[in-house]
Amino acid sequence: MIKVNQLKKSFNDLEVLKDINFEVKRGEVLSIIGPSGSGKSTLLRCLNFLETPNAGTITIDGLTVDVENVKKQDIQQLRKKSAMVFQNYNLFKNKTALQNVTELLIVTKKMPKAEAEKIGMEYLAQVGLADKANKYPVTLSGGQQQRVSIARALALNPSVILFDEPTSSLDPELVSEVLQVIKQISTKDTTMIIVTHEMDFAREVSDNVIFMADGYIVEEGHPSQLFGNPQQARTKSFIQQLNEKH
Amino acid sequence: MIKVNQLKKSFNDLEVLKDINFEVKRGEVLSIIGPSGSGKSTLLRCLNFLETPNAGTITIDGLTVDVENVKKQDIQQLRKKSAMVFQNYNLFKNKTALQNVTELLIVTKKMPKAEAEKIGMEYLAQVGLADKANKYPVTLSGGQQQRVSIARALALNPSVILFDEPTSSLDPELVSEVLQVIKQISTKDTTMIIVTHEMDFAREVSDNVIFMADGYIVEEGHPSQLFGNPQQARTKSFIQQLNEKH
Amino acid sequence: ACGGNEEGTTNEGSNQTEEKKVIRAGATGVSYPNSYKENDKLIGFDVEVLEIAAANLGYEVQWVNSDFSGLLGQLETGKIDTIANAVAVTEERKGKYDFADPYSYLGITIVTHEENDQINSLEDLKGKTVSGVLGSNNVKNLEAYDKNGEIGIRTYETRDGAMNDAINKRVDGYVNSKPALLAEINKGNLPLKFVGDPFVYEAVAFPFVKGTNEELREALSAEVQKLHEDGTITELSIKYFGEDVSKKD
Amino acid sequence: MNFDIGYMFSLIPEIMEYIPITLFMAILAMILTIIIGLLLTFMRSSKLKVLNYIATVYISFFRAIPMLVQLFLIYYGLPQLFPVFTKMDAVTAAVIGFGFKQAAFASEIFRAAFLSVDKGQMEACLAGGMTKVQAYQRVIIPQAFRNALPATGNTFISLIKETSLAFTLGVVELFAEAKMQASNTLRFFEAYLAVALVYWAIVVIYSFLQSKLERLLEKPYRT
Amino acid sequence: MNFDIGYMFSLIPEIMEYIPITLFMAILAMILTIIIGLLLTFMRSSKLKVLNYIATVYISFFRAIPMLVQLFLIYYGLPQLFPVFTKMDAVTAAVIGFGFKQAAFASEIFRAAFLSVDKGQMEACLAGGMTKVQAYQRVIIPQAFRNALPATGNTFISLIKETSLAFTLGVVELFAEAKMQASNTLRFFEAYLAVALVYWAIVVIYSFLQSKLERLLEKPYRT
Ligand SMILES: Nc1ncnc2c1ncn2[C@@H]1O[C@H](COP(=O)(O)OP(=O)(O)OP(=O)(O)O)[C@@H](O)[C@H]1O
Ligand SMILES: Nc1ncnc2c1ncn2[C@@H]1O[C@H](COP(=O)(O)OP(=O)(O)OP(=O)(O)O)[C@@H](O)[C@H]1O
Ligand SMILES: [Mg+2]
Ligand SMILES: [Mg+2]
Repeated sequence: MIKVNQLKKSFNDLEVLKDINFEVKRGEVLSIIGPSGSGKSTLLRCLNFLETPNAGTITIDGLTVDVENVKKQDIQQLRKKSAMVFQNYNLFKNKTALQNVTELLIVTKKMPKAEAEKIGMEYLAQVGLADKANKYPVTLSGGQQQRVSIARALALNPSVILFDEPTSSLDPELVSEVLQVIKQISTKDTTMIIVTHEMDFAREVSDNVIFMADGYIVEEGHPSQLFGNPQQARTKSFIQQLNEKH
Repeated sequence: MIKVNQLKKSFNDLEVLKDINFEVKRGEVLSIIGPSGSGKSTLLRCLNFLETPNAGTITIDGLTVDVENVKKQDIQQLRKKSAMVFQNYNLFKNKTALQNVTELLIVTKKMPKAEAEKIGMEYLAQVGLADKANKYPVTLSGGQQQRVSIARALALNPSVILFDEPTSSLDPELVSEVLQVIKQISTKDTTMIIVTHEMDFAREVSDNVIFMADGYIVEEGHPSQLFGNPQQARTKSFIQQLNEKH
Repeated sequence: ACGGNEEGTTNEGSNQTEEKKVIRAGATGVSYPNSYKENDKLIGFDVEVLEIAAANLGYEVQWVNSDFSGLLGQLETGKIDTIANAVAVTEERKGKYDFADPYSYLGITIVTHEENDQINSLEDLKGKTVSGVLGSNNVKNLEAYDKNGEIGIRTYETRDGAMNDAINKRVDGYVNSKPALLAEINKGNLPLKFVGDPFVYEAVAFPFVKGTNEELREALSAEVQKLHEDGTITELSIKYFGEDVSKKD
Repeated sequence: MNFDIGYMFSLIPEIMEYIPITLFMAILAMILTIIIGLLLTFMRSSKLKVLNYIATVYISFFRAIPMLVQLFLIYYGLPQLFPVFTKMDAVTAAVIGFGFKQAAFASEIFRAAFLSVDKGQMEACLAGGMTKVQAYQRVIIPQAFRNALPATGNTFISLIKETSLAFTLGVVELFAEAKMQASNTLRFFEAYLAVALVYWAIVVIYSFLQSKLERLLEKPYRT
Repeated sequence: MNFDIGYMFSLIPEIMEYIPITLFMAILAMILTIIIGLLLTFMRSSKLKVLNYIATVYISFFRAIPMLVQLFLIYYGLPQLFPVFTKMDAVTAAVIGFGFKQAAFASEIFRAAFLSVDKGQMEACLAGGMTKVQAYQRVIIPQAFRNALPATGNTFISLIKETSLAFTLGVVELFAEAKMQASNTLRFFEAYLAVALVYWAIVVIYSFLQSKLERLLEKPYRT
């Protein structure tokens, strides 16, 4: 479903991704963990070409692109296959919560407005925000904005969803709600990649976990394996910190 | 140290804070938990008049203001007694990480530039960002920005620090580092109010926890008490969700 | 009270020898051949008439260049004493200004493109369009002449616009004073020809704000008469226009 | 000074008859300004070096050349090079001249306005599968518009007054009419004040409409 | 058309002698514009209704009145009402006139620029104990400046050319000089093109400096 091969990305002198390789099967959930600044967001952003990688190949849902020879249409295709939940939400500032959800449906899926609004309201309800449908982003709390951005991505019903810390400003009640929603979706064949700092969350939803550090994938495995019995020293110390916290 | 009495705040028709009363002693740490949209951020923002409350009195470090008859100088005084870490960081976009930390020292504390930079570098090092001192916010990852904003607040060394979800985009390694920093500070007599969704974090640092919902403080108590044996039904269900998650 | 005496403020309280009286006068500097610049010097017919007259009366002329409305503003606020720029004497203007005696007469006439063989007399202009310049008073005269309003008139901000549209055949005629037209055609080798004789003549004189500079105005009137008589103005006229415009024909 | 206030007021109705031609030219020129201005803005941010270069030269040229000179060259100069332009009437020439020039200024305004839109907005559009064109249409331009409106309003108001330069081409609009009236009577103070009052009325009405529009655009940002 | 290119070039040095007076007026007026423009912007966002109202009227008035009329009234009208103004020389009057007018336009530009700065920036300043004035000085104005620069550059370039209106007060600057030279030869095309070239050179140099400054201001936003 998703295959990333020898992906590299630098910002000027700073090599953020040095050689990234991994694979996700259809319907699987991959979690990415790692220290702040290790390039997790950058990796997600490379997958839909919000950052242009320097080298490597990316395959999503049958479409393989060599990042050094990529055509505009390929990028467009890749993007249509995925949806993204941003670390800082990036809600459309001039649109209400509902319009934020319907906008992409109307524009990229050519859905009639009425239908889009029906779907939009469903997803807003799912994230507990039916009553804020007509509010603009500035008047929403942090958690509310994040939920709208999750609803926006879910409503697109894409083959892959990329989540960048989707639960970071959600309270525990909501985390479990959103988790329900994500689980429910993952039973359809939506594939998901989730960058997260919440180990419990990662443990619960993922089929696979990747630990990133210093531009490489240090370790990869089933959550029970990676959290329970990490192999690499770097992973061990990270997981240890995590367990100490509890 | 901090005393809040009958505080009320509405946005147009929406009554967000209906009647808030609480007290924090010098050097204590208060955590505020509660569902998304319950008014936690609004409460913090009322304490330094980023939002003007509709009624009530606020006392910080000996200075009591009646919010309905507040003078400009009083607001200025209140603000000088506190520092704030914002939910969305609010770093000064046109300044480097280091300048973000030194700016307030130079302007509001009239500190010589060299001294401010020395202190700034210390705090940046403390949050693990000494090597990013000369980078601008746009080139920092989410967690890096959050750490700069924490360093900015800590460097001011105020009598009260208001944290709005300070650890939400920090990975566990950093959470424990920041926790160290916060603990270290709390041994001086800095008082802290922390809005957080991370129960473990709250449990570890706080002397007291407030659970907010629907505009009221539903329950207040020592963390072991509030998390272990909540009294109110609303609190119980919130804590239960939290425990289920684990 | 012309500005002349102000010069005296710089003296050292001694005497009034060599004190030059001054006339402050305005000209647009863009009205060939009445006032224009050659190299760095302001020259032109009206300019020279005033300078000679002033010199004979013991005055020195201080020039101010501005557009026509600016000159009137300066005149009205006493920043200049008079204007030497083909200011025509009309009844309306006499209500506001006192004029010295006329130093020239402008025959107002019309030119058309030299390839135009349909317009040979003023009669042929009926139903056609004629261009003219704002503030020149020529347009006003043409309107007065064309009592039944049979000629279309287009007014332009500046002379270059009115002239160029005649050259580009966007209009059928261009109205201006004959001397100015003559000078323009000769200088620019323009493809324009005269349509008949001038239909009206206008006197040109130096205007003064009512009730000020009475002495100077009278002295200038007398001096202009003298210059008419001794042929100086005729000479200047031929130099600048190629014909004598110093008297009504 | 003998200021004839009665004369001033008597001029106002005469001047007002020329409001339509003034607005006609200003509005057409404004439309041209916005179209070409946007085009230039996109050209300047284009990856194609040629487009970028053309836009840069266009902008520097049309910002530099005085309007009067430009009108003169278009209306009197062009026909001498290409006789077909003799057919162009003065109003057309003026509208084209105003539009071409103000577009250069507008493109600078638009550039700043686009920069003021948070980068994350474009990213959210692209990641959601929109093309760049769709993103501009649906999200970026509406947000940039709020930033561009005050300076664009400046441009429109300047245009309204700038139309008076069309007098160089023989087009009489309200300022020219006032000057013509004044040159008969030499009462420039009265005529100029009358003109100023008429412009003021137009600007007050326009500003009122703009502030309504601004309130609408501000809605999503009001807390 | 017989275009005399030699004559055109021969005019350029004569015109260039007037660059200092042109720039002198434009720069002084620009300084005035920025000072008054900022003042107006703050007045408009002030809570004091009176200040707000004064600023609104000022802006609508000075945006409406044609520059020519304004210069005329300042230089010729004011002394008649208040004789003390007789002492004011033409260049002073022109600079004041240009500055007062452009300030009204600039305040609109500044208003949009301030709006473009994220609200969180002001909040971070205030929460950190800065006064509003400090916040503006240290954080808000520097960020708004980036947004205001392109449109402010427009204003400056307009000013450079607008100084030619000072001719109505008897100040001869480069455009007036060119017109006077041309009236001698009736070679308006040549003179106008010569003027355009001189302006172009000035604008190109200015634009170069502005783009340097922009690059500097962009630095924090470049990824
Ligand atoms: N400026 C505003 N205008 C109108 N409503 C607002 C505004 N700011 C906040 N609100 C509303 O007030 C309520 C409380 O918001 P607040 O930001 O205090 O919540 P919170 O408890 O911090 O939530 P979260 O955990 O999601 O950050 C929310 O319903 C929000 O939509
Ligand atoms: N546009 C950019 N220009 C330069 N450097 C950048 C840019 N974006 C990110 N970086 C740097 O690249 C590194 C990786 O950033 P990234 O945002 O991918 O980290 P992350 O793993 O998502 O961290 P976090 O958990 O804090 O969000 C960081 O050191 C960051 O400073
Ligand atoms: Mg990240
Ligand atoms: Mg909040």
